[in-house]
Amino acid sequence: MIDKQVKSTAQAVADICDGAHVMIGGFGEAGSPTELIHALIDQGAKDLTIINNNTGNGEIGLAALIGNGQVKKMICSYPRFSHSKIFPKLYRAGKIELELVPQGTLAERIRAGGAGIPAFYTATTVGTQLATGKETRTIEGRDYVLEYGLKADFALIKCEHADPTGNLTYNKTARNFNPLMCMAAKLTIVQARNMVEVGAIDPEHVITPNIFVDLIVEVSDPLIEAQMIAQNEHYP
Amino acid sequence: MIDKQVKSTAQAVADICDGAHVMIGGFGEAGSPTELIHALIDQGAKDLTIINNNTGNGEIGLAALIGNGQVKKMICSYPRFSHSKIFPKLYRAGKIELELVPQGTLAERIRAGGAGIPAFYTATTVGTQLATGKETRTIEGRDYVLEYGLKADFALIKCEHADPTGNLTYNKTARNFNPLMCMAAKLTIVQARNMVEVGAIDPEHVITPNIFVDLIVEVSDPLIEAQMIAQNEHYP
Amino acid sequence: MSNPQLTGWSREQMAQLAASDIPDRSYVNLGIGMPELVAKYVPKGREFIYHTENGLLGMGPAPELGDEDPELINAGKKPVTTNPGASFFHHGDSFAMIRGGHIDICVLGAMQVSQHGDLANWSTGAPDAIPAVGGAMDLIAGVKTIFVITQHTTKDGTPKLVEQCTYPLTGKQVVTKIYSNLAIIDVTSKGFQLSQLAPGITFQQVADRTDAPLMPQKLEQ
Amino acid sequence: MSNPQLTGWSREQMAQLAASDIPDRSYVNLGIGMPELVAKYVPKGREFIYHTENGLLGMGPAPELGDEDPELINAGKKPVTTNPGASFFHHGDSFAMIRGGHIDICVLGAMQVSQHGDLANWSTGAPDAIPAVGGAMDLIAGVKTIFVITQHTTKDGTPKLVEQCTYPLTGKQVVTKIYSNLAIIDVTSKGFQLSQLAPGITFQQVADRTDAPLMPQKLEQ
Repeated sequence: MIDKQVKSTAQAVADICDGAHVMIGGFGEAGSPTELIHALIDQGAKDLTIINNNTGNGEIGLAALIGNGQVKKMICSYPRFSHSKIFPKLYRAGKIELELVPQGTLAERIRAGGAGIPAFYTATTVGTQLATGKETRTIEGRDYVLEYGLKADFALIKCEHADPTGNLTYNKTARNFNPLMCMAAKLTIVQARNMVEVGAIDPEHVITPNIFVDLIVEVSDPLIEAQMIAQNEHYP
Repeated sequence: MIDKQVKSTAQAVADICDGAHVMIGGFGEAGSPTELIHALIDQGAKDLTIINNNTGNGEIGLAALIGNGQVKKMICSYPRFSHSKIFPKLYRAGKIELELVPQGTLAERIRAGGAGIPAFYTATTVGTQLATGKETRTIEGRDYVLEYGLKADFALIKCEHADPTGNLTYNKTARNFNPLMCMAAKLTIVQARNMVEVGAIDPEHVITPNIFVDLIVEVSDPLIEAQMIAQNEHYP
Repeated sequence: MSNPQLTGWSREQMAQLAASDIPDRSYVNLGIGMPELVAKYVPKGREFIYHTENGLLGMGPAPELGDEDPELINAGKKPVTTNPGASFFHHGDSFAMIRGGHIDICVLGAMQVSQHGDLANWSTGAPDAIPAVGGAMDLIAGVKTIFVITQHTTKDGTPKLVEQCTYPLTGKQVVTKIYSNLAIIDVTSKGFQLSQLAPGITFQQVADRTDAPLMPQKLEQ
Repeated sequence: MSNPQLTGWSREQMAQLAASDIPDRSYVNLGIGMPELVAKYVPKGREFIYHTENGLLGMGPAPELGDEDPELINAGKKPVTTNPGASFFHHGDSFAMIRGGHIDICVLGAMQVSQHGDLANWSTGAPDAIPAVGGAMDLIAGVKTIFVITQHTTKDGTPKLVEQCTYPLTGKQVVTKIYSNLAIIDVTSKGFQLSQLAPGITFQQVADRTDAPLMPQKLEQ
């Protein structure tokens, strides 16, 4: 039976190279693969372009990755948040690039990237600053902008259940961008709260089919970011 | 609690009007809402444009709807099949129009219609007869054709479990086009094999969220097309 | 200040008024902040189903203290619960609901609303601001009916209802109706039209605090 | 007939040869007809996961007689089973797998293959034919590696490997390798190149039945 498990988060992220485009699942801390991000900090790859809805909180997870100087550019929808301090500082200092994409367009661009759709039209941003420089087109009397599919070299994903072949389920609103990013990356790396046997996930209930998953590492008791932030913890 | 159930298939299809665009779920007989189609035959709406992967088999279901002269145009990917006799006869006689769409493009056009994407690019059909007259565009060195989202006035859907609010699950490969069509129609009409209580479907396992469903009728012991065709049955 | 602050309706009353204009069985998305209060005032005999764009339909109220689940949150990243009949889905499907026109009503806050219904609620355009848009532009572009709940003016008395937005737009010609502390105002093809005054507030007081022409109530109302 | 039919490999042998060229852990889509036989010949020590475009990954063999489920079928609308680790999904997700380049190998039948790798397998172009394409063009456009299994000629001896397809194309420059009853042939940037001859078959016999230049095997083979 196909087994995509690796033994450690370090092994899971070993191949991420300087300059890579990395999608990171999660919406805020829900669904954030914090242990994989910390392994990437230990690993040290630089000049990364990170695709995530946000820019991390406190001094852990994605915020710590940015704070460690490993990120050249963020593609995200909402880089501001009450506990988000590291990104604003670097952004104002001109030390990190930002491509701001509306949340729904970000999701659809990632889906398109994974589904072999190189470009699509959407009404989102029409008539706004964020449409500046974008090609527009009128279809049946309404204006739309052209948006391009988004792919990545790697995706870091957090899931609830995984079988060794890579079938995944998620927990509640921790699903968010994770299933889309699994589809859009060349190498999809997953941290799973629970490894289960092949066949334990009903074929009707699989959210991410195993074709979209490459490496899995079990992280059975993941960090809870909110608690760490409340305690002013930082990584490393 | 919101209850979208109606008492009969006749009541469910009562509003389908002459000239309507109707999506019908199913791939062959798997997932075909045969009882709703038969109710539409009884109801008699004419000049319909039907969107389905196929054109029906034998003299029941979609084939019977076509045979009854109610269909002006078919939008489908595969109108030929071993037991498909009615459509070929009418098509050769020039009595029914055909828009032939590759299966994946058909699925994606329906998803786009439901997801507010008016048009998208795909490599499918590039360099073939089916790209004739289609706008093309080169993106990062590869050629693509422009395809438009597809919407409908009504969708006829078969599901496995439904709760009264309209959350749905499907059975195995009977899922096929059904969840996409639920999204793309102004009025989505569902026949459910099993009605269950609100909350009986785990929120993690809902395949079609109730926002995409308008009317539900329970059909607990649906017809099995293959058996009917083997017995040369016809409708009405 | 030429236009001293008036009280009019409370935040709770504004939310209740907006809720009373939402039809039964609507699928509703509530913006972060004051719009969230709408959920407390579902009129008797009606049922709304709440969508939160991070992937939940059938969102319920905030959990009891201690029952929070960091993986069950709303678009504002606050803990929520699920109502019976809820469903989870990924961001692609969630924004398909929005962009595809499946959400009936969205209630949002505003920095400015123009007489044409243009909305500005995502950026002050200040040069040192960190731009952040989230799902605002998707909601604006995709949802059929957009209600705005807002104080009629800023704290320093500057009108938020204007001829032309000076802040960067979230979307053009999108707002249907405005619930302010002073009045309910329809956005019509001819501009702002008063629909209802808060108790003790006069037409002139509202007009003075509105930086665009304000039409009086229709006679039949 | 100037070119009498030769036997060469059986259908089962052709399927087995194609299977032996599929790497371990591949995600594979098998076309209807002869390609389906490939599933019977998974080489020892390898595992393939089969995709069927109507919405199943982890497709298993046909069920026992009497165990058929009309709602568990393959793209050819024949009853199938599921293997452990299977998953169901809708057509949108299924063709995302195909179009997005996630399927490693597709094995298809052919009416014609050109020396440039163009494939014709969906229509004779006859004026009274009912056009029907199904998922053929999606597979051709989206799958990384396309194997073709086919008799080397039609029943009346007409070559199926040609300079230019005369039938309507399914896709251009897509076929990687051809498994015929007479030979295994690579489609290279320079045209058809022999990879392996069936037992008792000569290069000249294959070349005579191929309507395009055929390059001999590379020396190092």
